[in-house]
Amino acid sequence: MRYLPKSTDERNEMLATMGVQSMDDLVAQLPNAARLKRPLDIAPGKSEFEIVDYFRARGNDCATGYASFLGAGVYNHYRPVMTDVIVSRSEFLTSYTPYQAEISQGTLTQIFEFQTMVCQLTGMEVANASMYDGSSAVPEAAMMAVRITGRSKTLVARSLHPEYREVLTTYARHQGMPVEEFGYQPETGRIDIDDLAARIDSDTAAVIVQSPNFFGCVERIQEVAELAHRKGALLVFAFTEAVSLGLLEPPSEADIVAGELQSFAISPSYGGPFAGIIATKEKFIRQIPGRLVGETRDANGNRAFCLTLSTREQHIRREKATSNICTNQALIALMATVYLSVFGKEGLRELAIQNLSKAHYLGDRLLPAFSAPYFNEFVATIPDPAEANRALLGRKIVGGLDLGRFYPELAGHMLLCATEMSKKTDMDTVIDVLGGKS
Amino acid sequence: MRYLPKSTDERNEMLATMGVQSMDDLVAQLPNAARLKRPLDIAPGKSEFEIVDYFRARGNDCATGYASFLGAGVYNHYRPVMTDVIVSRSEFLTSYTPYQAEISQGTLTQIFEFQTMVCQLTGMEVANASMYDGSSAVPEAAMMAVRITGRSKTLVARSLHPEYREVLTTYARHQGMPVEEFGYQPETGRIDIDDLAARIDSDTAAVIVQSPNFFGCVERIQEVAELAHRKGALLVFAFTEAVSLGLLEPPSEADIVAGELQSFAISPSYGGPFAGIIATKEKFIRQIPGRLVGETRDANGNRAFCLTLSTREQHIRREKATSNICTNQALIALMATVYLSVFGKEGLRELAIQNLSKAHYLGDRLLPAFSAPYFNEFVATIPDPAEANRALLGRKIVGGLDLGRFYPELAGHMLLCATEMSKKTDMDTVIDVLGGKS
Amino acid sequence: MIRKVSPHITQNEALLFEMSSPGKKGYQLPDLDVPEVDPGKALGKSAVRDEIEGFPEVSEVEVIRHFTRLSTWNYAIDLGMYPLGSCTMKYNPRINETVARTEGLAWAHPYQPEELSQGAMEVMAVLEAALAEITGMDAVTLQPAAGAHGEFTGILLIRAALEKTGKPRKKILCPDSAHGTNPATAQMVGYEVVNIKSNSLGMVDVATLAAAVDDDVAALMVTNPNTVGVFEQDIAQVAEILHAKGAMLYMDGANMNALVGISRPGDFGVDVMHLNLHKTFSTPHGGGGPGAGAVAMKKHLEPFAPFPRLARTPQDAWTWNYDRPDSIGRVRAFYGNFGVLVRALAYIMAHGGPGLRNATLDAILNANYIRKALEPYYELPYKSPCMHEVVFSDDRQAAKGIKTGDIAKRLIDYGFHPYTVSFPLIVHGALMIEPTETESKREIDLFIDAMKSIAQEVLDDPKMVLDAPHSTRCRRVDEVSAARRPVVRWKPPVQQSRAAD
Amino acid sequence: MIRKVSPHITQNEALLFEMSSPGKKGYQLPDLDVPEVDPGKALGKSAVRDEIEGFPEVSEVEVIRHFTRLSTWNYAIDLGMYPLGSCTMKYNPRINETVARTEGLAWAHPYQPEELSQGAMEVMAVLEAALAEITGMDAVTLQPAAGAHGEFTGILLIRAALEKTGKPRKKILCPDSAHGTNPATAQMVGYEVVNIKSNSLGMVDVATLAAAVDDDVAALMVTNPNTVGVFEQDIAQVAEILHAKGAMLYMDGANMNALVGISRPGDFGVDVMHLNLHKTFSTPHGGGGPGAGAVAMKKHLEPFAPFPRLARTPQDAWTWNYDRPDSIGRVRAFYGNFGVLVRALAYIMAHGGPGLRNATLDAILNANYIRKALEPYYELPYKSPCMHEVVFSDDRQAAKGIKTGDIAKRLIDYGFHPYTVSFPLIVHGALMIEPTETESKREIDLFIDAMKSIAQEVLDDPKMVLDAPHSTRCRRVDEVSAARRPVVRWKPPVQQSRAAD
Ligand SMILES: Cc1ncc(COP(=O)(O)O)c(C=O)c1O
Ligand SMILES: Cc1ncc(COP(=O)(O)O)c(C=O)c1O
Repeated sequence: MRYLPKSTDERNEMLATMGVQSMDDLVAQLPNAARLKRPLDIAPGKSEFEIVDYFRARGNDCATGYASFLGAGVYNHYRPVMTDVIVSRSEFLTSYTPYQAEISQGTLTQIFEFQTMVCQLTGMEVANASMYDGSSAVPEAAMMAVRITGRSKTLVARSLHPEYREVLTTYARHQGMPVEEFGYQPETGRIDIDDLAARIDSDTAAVIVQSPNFFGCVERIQEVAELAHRKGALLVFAFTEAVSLGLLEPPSEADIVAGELQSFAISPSYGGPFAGIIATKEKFIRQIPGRLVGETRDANGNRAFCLTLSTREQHIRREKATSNICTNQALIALMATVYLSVFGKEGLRELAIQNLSKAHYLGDRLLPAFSAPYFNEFVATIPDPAEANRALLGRKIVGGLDLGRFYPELAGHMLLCATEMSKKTDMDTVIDVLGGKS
Repeated sequence: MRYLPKSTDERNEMLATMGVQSMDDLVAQLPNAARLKRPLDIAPGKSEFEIVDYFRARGNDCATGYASFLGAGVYNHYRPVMTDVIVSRSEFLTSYTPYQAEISQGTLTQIFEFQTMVCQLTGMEVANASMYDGSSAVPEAAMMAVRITGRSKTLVARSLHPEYREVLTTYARHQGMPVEEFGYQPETGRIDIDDLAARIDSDTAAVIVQSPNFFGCVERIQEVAELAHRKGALLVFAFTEAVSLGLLEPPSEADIVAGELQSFAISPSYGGPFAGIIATKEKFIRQIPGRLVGETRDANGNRAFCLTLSTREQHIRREKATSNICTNQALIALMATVYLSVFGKEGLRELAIQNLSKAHYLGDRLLPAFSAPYFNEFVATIPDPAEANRALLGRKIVGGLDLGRFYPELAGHMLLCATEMSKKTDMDTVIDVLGGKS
Repeated sequence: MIRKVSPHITQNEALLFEMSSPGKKGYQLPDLDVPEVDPGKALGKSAVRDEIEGFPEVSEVEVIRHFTRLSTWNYAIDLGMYPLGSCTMKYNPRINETVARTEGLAWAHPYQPEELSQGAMEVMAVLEAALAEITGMDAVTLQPAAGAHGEFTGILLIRAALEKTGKPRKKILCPDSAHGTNPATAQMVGYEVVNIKSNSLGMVDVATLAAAVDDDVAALMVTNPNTVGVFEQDIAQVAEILHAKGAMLYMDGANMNALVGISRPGDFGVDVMHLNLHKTFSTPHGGGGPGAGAVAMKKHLEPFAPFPRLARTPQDAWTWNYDRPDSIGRVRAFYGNFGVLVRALAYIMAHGGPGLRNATLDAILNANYIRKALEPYYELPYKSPCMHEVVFSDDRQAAKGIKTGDIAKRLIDYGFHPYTVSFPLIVHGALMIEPTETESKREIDLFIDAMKSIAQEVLDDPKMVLDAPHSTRCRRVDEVSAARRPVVRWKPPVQQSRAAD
Repeated sequence: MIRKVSPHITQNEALLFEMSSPGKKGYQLPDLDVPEVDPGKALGKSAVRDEIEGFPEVSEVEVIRHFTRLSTWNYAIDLGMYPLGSCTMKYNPRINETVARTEGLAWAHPYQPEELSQGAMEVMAVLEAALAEITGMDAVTLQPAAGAHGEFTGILLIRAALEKTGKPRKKILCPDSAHGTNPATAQMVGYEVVNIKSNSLGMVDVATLAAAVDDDVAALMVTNPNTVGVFEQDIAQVAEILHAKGAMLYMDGANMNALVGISRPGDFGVDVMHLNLHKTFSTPHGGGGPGAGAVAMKKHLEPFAPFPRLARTPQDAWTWNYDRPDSIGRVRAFYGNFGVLVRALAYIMAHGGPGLRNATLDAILNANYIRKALEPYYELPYKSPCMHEVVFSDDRQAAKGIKTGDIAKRLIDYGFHPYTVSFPLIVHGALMIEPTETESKREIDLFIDAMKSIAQEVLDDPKMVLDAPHSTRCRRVDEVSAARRPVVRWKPPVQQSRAAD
């Protein structure tokens, strides 16, 4: 078999050295009851050609050649060729977590750059090396807030991504962390700050707000931060559309930022692998979960990098660790790092403006249901979203998300997203089919 | 612009150091008459996204999703994923010809392996690092023969690839190298040895025979070699289907082997880039054109490799060089090297047997027009090849080559090729459409 | 003698921020085909940020050089043996990368219509079935993102099932040899962790266990083969003891590379387990992920599995079933690390059933061959026969003042990535060596030579070992001061900082 | 001080043949879906070979490690500056590689129907037009496979045109600064080569030329800017002299990177020229190819261009026209190195017209900046202003016994690929430096520092320079003995050889 670098001769030679008769004797130690006495019911090995063919066929069973206006936490952005070039380098692709600093400076240096760029983007002081994704970063941030404040309650905006809220519920359930939702204003689409004010109390550890929120609306973070801080709670700022950070005021008033970087050169890939991040204030660094790379010196006094503060982690702290997270999304974070290097300061802004412009071209013609400013997503009132989407499919377009799926009160509404990849011609088709004014 | 790593500040700083006022002043040295006084009439630079889009569209204007039974010098073989992985390594892709041995041992070692594998496959003693392609390797081999024998004439089989013969004519024209064709037997498809015997004379430097020949027929090389050698001429063995070397007796009796390696993981790519080779006997090594890598030692006495016998080449010999060839097909030869490493001894044979079996499945049902044994191509009698091919196109199949295009005497015949990529179902369609017996 | 590597030059490189200059660009966007919107007008002036201070501005050629140069400072599986115990650093087939980039799969949006997602769903269904067959379990969820995430999911399942009976119980037992994620996970699910001492063979002691299991115990988290590389001989009895008391057996499947095709956890009493697809199933580790932590479970736990679950429609198409009233909920958004799942399935298809078994045998062969060869030189704390990895201790070397961490650093000079250092904790000064099946005899022999040579150096030239590595571009890195005053981001030098104006 | 590189370990590696073992496999084929044919039966026993003796048998993981390890022994553009004069080692954009692999293009068979090849033909047509515009010529053929092949084609065109007038003439003039391919090419087209001495500015001397041009001269082959990096000031007059005598002007376009967007050979009298798409137009050099040597020509030579030529059908589709009675014939099978052409067009599209001009200016800036900085340390044999490259001589260093080749080897220790050594021949001990436009100021400053530092070492520590390189895995390689007894293939060690049985 092509993945096994041994000939029969070599196996026999090795067995002979060991004084073992046969390969089967190697597993003589298995208790009889634990032995599988039949071959696995899995077809014999296939050639590369057949495997490629198989997955091509599966790919063709999916949507290819469609324009898409889905966002809702997963965005269609152009992936510069460079990202796959870099992540395909054997030295990045096939290395382990950089525990051995002397032969891992490549990955370590890159993570240090990643952490720095996340700080620059979010206005935070420290950032970790990545989390599984945005949806699990949010509960980890809440757990952090609970540890920091010594309080237990989390207040979460209903306009946080619905699946993120579900994940938060799962994580919080057995950790003595009650989670309560607060609402949004039906006119603006922004959080209902009065509702929040009414619920926040002296046991509130964290207030979680997403911006742009699930409806695409940009929140007024300063206002929420003031309220939270006045009550001694921490503000957890969440984001799903990282490109917005290129244009929107960074959430410097937040205490913890938890988000998803999928927009940075990470293909939608039916929902993963993506990469989450947590960033925070310097003073909370020892409460941050996941890996951190720090700057140091080598024995010659030269700058070097290494994993640091591992006393927070489960290897050492075991049941007292900040999180159980171990392997997560290094290579995906590398993609994001390459992406950010390619776009850079000006590029990220220009990209964000293109997204803004495309979405507003569409939004101006479909009339958003909410009045708050939006970035590249907005909610449109569409009497029968399912029907409309069927019509769009016929034009080789995947339409928006039927909001009734997650918000019964928003049945008859559709969440639409436009990015730099959205072509005007396709948007015109959408406008046409959805009965917008052109 | 993204390929230019300088900011305006940096340019100005550099100009200042040099005491130059502006970028335009840098070209003050150009005589006025030689100056282009308008912008180039080429559209402004495009983004990566647009460029990818453009070429995708051009690709879609070509045949995609068709099965193909074309061979005729360019073969559809599976390309193992490994080949692109390796040739995409920056260290191979973006290096120059390995003149500086101390920082080019990667390429040099690989070429040494390549040369060795070419020798093993062809039964020759030495091989060069590559030629542009098979079609230009053949005339270079003829030129070698002329230099070695001191004779001038070349006899070439009519069953050599017609475009190779055309290239030979072009190369030979001004070098005092008359080229004469000899025929093939209309029943067997093999060369007409009597015709050859009648033409060969004391001024014949080279006899050029391809096997499997353009009709797919396997030639009897020993017989030709004996005849050529008896007359003091050299036998130049040509091949276009390198996979055949995995199964057929190597042409050890030939004096020079000139061929095309496209079958070894090199995509058809509308005809290039491919990679040619020339291999020969040790005694002719100083007459071989192109680059050669040799084994040597470094200053510490360790094995090392370097370009060698460069006194044959134009850098040093100028108008007395064996050829003017300089840059040629290193990266493509690397692809072939990787391919041969992946398949190895057993794989190449199994691959060849699969090709043989597929072609014979088709051939057995279509009745080859020639009686000689064939490898993966054969000629079928088809009353109206153009019409037949049109019908096949309707079934998403690109049929065979209408031989009338190159051989007026073979109008009403089609050259068909089957490889390991040819699926039985598609072959059954071909049989059906071409009226074969199923 | 060092036979495996030679010193050569590698390029130095600054940080991206340090090579930035205003106006350098690595990107170009297509011209906008719609009117450009003024951000201040659309969003409100105060909502629009200033430029991102210190953010890099570099050209494309600098980007590729930067990351290519950095890459050359890393060790990798594609460069050589990576015998990190517990990590199963095996060859990562490149076909995995190719198929994961198949257009229809890589660009599938999780919310696109199900009728346009059948291919992706089919891949998941086929993988679920294959993993169920390999583990001998009844159902599989592919939602967890890594091993630890799988543990979290698995323990949540146990808790949900127990809660359903009215009593979630209070404690999770972990052998003292367990990986740190096990207790950390138990804690996140609201359980108290009780450590169980391993016996002299490195195994779970049946008597100790029996004594520890009471009505408050929800489960035992066992790794099998355990972290000293030994198959738990009494595993069936262990399961019985737990089941008899209404507790469950969780298996950490990190070491599944020792079992695929020869032994199935489902057949020896395990209720639920996770698999690290980025270990056993060859999806690349990528310098620390992405992984995927499939969880395989017995039928009785299936109702509690994370939603949504794959199901068949009456028209025989795949659909996502969200109607799962007993589900523990979601452990992440969407359906899992799908791209990793594609890679794992490609690996399973390449080996096929018989091939997977052969791979396991070769992995065991390699570990035992190393064990045999190095036993004269390094202390073997547990003499029980080993499976796919072997754990030595630095006892003999420590007597000369050389610790496992020093030997590890010296191994770097010999051209190898070190083994896992100081884990499991039950072995003092552990050297945990897992060669995997994808090492050639040649490579393993070189490894053995290197280890022998270092053992000799410990006697002849201990300073050479203590000061290692000597041949890397970066000498031994000071981890202690890194942690003392953590600097985790670059900042502009003070004299250039705008803040200082 | 060496600031650019640090020593680090790189893996050693045997030859493939040396790691082979019978039965190891790196491949698998799909099961045959037709009956297997017995080769002996189908082909005749004697036509079937025995196994290929000594051919490698290795697994997939060994293949990837083998070539990955080898790769780390190479220098490359993606690692750093590669200032090889005359070679234009510029950044090779990765988008080129992506688009060349576009399915419909990479898998296009040259004999597939024209109606299914329109995309490929369109790409070629667009590229031909762009190159004609860039060179100021009337027509372009894309058939030649590299620069030298383009020269061959160009000189054939000249010969064909002259033959058409009844007299092919006998001689080709080449300046003594010409690249070796020029005279070698002339010889292959049946011309006698006459070398023309350059003047003290490194240029073609108009008087010398005028004296040399007679009725037997077919053409002058000139490189412009020439190989000392200088623009031929009298180029228009040179053309006139030739044309007046019925001879033609061939231009070697290897240095076109100095002219794109600022000067067009068609406008200064060139009749025909080649372009090295693998230099000026960024298609990667690939360790020595593949290249593409497009030939651009004036109208009067177009009838002689290689067949087939692109043409339009009445239905406005592309077609190949083989009906070219005056054509020189084919210089290779099919249509050219199509994959390389795709890459070149991608490059042209990325820069666009204005961008191409800026690239040229940056290339000139870099060369002149280096010239200015190094002039105090190295002898500048020609003082004429330079374009995209600068040529020094080792005169001052040679006085201390250090040759250009030694300085080149020492440069390796400083982390750079050497410049071109000992070319052009008219400069004794030449150092030919071409930075290209894709080097950052930072990288160039490091290069200048290195060159200065070596100049100092020549004075202080000449042995350091003479014995260089010191920091590479392989020390100075003995090229002399390699040529003395050439070993150009591996052979099995005698004791193991079957032949010895
Ligand atoms: C025994 C064991 N359990 C659990 C884990 C955690 O797996 P992951 O890193 O995928 O979260 C690991 C791997 O680090 C391990 O070795
Ligand atoms: C001036 C000059 N002319 C001609 C050539 C030959 O070009 P190629 O190597 O593409 O055949 C070269 C490149 O080596 C060159 O530098």
